[in-house]
Amino acid sequence: MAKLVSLADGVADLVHDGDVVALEGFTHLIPFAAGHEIIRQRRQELTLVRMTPDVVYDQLIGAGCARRLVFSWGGNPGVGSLHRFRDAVQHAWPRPLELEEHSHAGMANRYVAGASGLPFAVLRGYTGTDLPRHTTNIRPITCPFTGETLTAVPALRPDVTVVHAQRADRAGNVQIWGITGVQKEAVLAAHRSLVTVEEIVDELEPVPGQVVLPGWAVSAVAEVPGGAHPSYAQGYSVRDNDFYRAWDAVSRHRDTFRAWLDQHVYRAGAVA
Amino acid sequence: MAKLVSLADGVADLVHDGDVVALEGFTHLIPFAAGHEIIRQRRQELTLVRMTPDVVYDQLIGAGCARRLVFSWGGNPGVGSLHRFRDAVQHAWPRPLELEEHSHAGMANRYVAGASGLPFAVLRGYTGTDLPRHTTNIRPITCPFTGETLTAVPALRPDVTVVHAQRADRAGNVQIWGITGVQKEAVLAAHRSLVTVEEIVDELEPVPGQVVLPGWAVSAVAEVPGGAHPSYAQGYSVRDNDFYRAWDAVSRHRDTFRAWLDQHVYRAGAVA
Amino acid sequence: MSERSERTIRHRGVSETNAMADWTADEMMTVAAARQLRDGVACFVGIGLPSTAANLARATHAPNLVLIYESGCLGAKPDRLPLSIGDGILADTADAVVSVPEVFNYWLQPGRIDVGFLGAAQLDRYGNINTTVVGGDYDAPKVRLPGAGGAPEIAASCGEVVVIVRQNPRTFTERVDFVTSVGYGSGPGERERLGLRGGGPRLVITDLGVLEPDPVTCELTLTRLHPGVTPEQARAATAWDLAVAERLTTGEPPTARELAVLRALEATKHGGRGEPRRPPP
Amino acid sequence: MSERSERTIRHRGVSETNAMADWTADEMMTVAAARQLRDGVACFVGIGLPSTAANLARATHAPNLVLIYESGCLGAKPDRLPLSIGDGILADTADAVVSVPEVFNYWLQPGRIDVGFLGAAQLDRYGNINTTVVGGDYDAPKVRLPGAGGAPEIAASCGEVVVIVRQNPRTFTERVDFVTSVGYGSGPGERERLGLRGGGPRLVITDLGVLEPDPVTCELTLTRLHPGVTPEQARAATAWDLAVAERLTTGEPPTARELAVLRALEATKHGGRGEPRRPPP
Repeated sequence: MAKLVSLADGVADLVHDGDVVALEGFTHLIPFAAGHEIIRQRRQELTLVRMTPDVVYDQLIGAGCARRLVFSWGGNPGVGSLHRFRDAVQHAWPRPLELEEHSHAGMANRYVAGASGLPFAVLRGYTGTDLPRHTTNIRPITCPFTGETLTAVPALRPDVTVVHAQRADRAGNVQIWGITGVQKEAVLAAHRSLVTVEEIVDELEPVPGQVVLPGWAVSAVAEVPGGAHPSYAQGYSVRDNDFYRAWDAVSRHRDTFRAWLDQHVYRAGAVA
Repeated sequence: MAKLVSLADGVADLVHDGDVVALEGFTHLIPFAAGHEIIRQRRQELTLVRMTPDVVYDQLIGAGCARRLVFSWGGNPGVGSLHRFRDAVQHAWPRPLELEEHSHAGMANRYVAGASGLPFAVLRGYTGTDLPRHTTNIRPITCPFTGETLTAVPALRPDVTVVHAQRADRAGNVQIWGITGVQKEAVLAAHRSLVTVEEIVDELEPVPGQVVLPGWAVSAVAEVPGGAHPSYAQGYSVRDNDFYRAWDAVSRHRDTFRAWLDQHVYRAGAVA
Repeated sequence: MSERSERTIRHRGVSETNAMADWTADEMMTVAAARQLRDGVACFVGIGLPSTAANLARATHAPNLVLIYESGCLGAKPDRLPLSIGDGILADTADAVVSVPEVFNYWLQPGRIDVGFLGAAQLDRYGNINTTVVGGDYDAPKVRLPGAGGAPEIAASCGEVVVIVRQNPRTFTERVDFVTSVGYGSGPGERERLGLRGGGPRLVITDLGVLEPDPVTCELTLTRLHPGVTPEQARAATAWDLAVAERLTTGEPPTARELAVLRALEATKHGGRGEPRRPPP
Repeated sequence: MSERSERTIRHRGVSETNAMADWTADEMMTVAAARQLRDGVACFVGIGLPSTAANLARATHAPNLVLIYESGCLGAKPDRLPLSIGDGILADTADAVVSVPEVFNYWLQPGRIDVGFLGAAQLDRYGNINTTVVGGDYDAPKVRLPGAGGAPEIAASCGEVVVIVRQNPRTFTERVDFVTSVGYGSGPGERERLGLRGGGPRLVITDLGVLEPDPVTCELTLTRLHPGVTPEQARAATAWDLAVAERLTTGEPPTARELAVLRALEATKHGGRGEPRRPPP
């Protein structure tokens, strides 16, 4: 059974310096509040894993939590570039950032392999691109029946995965609906998991399109209403597009970013 | 868009002598009516594929439609043996039946590979069992990252997959809920597909736990109320356990089976 | 195999004053299996005796037992015995219903399931199981059985395996005719050599008693008898030279409550024709 | 890249009597792209110009266009422009919402999607695309771009690819600094040698005109100009020696209806703060 915890306790217990950490949520249900708590607890040397390292990872990278990033698309969706990500890659600020870069199909399959207890996944992908030149984690594999060459990628097994969901019950069963992305796979691929939810309820009323993660497959659940802001939680909130647009200016310069971080993360409480 | 057809026309158009045919449905939603129509149209030399060749395949095998069976568990669930299947294997009646035998995990992954456009799937399976001695379709594969040996099975790509579902709309979008088994994978793995449904409706009201197959991924839909009997369609009918029990006696002897076939299939209309 | 025992031998219970102290060997076997399930563990359940035992455990000492059915029902909580692994009651009461590929790939294969319950048509001294063919050879068998189903991977990947099987010399055989599911293979170290990650058979529960693998040799050893059964009966029901533990114990008979709950569950296992079509929910 | 064009050059339309005959180069590009989508096809849509073009097509000549978004929304029918590939309106209106692994594995990879729409930061004469790094080398680039996303496999597996990109010599480059997504590689036969099963780029639609691969050489060739654009402008906006088709045509300007629908769609693309929490449905 998942433990019900506060966000601060959940991060303190489950996210350690040097960990491989995945925060997932595909545009929808991005665990921003948990990201801020990781920054607030000043985690260091993290390997951050995420298909779409958007604003939440721009913040973690700019705050200096990350040593390495494993990803497939790093931008501010619908707005433009991630300036903190760029500054780290182009100028090693606030510290150098190693990159391991994949395609979405590759990352999704790496989580699938992790969730499946397999050491690798097979896909038709990457062929002819320059991506395999820059990592040893993309390799050819031959079909033992047809002789055809396909592509293999190793399983992702994060030390801890953090996701946001709409609801959980008191046994820690987690309910997600709307765009469910790669969250189930990311949680099941990880050694530990923390789920922040809009609310904890007595009974999970079934909802069309739901994914339910049984409580016995989750380490801890924390009630964090609005924990996806400025992303959204279908049925609870809508995306704060103004925030994403404003982030472009906030993040463009190191001093405005640091001022934002100081005011909105370090001095803020557990809830963003 | 899927065509809306009668069951007789759907089978006539989509199921041909010599085809590799998968009828799927895991206890729930077994396409019995379609199976009977295949018998009535006297299809020959079929390779029948199914994880659980239960009563529906006992009928097709006893009727002489099958040359070969690819499967993972052949029994009458909760009752006992399949006598027509046994008679074919043990006494080549009414004709010899070649077997290709797998585990459930292997068969499910073979459909996944087929649905994914991959030539094979990888799993932890079969190791140490005698299953790999009897088919060339179970082979070792080495992880290109860890060197670990796993098991590969080739994709299943049926010529045609037939499933039963609760509802479709007029564009042929198919809605399935309850135990959804391996139906999505079996349909997507196939070159052609026929879906029988309890009813065709104007609008598919969303239902928790639903799987929706878009009409453009399905070849044809036929309205066949009760088309899963004696299996069941959640929300429409319950399993006819008496039928499964009675099948044991009906199928035990060739003459009682033939009498049943004559009365309930050959002389019956399109709807079982 | 029939779900209902065809044995009708009845054992006289320990207490003459208890009106429910009559039980069948199958009831004792089911109760003994149920007792092995600790509360809160996740258990991969096949239909028949395993499902009855698991549901008995959930209705008695293990209310938080997590029942996993290969049809994709995770955490099913049926209030009657399901009639198949795809019974609608399983989907209706499950915490989550997932696809069949998912139940094998995301839930069984990575070792998330603590206990796997298996039956057997043949079993050898190392707990290897045959449910495929008996007699003759594979292509022309004397008896064609249903085959593997989920068993090979349940046997490989669950934390541990509990086998429930009636004991007789045809079933408890020197050598299985076909290895459908691996127990300890040919002995110590074999599971590791094969790369099987689950622990293998921890218990074999029969209508006569309980067998456990010897910690050194992995050979199944009689460690417990059901009340009223003698070691000689167990040895006579075993085709190999059955090892008997030095400290052979006798299990407790079914309690009145266990029997009452078990019989109430069995009474829900009636048949029935399909009801006429109902409107969808 | 910004979703909104930063170009403000306006072309004078063909009809002085039509009050809507003023259009921007981006509007012309979007309309030209929308026109390429035949009704009923399945189209893998990225956010920005591709999404605008696809929704314009669906609102005009192609009501049965099947929009697939990499967030897992199959057959989305938004009545406004989604603001991201994971906009709630996509899930709310989709025929089916599937997981991200499923959209790539079951839908894109087997070749079920007819058309893939891609953008580009750099593009070469064989339609190879860079969206990863520009300048310097990979480890110390001059400009770090977002990277691959879904593009490599969209480019590999869709029946055909349509690229939408503004034309200028920095973008239309002799050699891309990084091959993120393969067009025709180094020329004829390369896709087959690589085992790519989709057809590759069929059209490149720019703010100046349309390029198509030469059927023999695979080299992108200017085949159509938007109204008011000269071949010299297109050649000047291309860093390589741009081939021009013998029969170079001029496209039709946007119709009043196309412009009206496009602008109505664009008007729905407002921002907005997150609304306060609402109760769940």
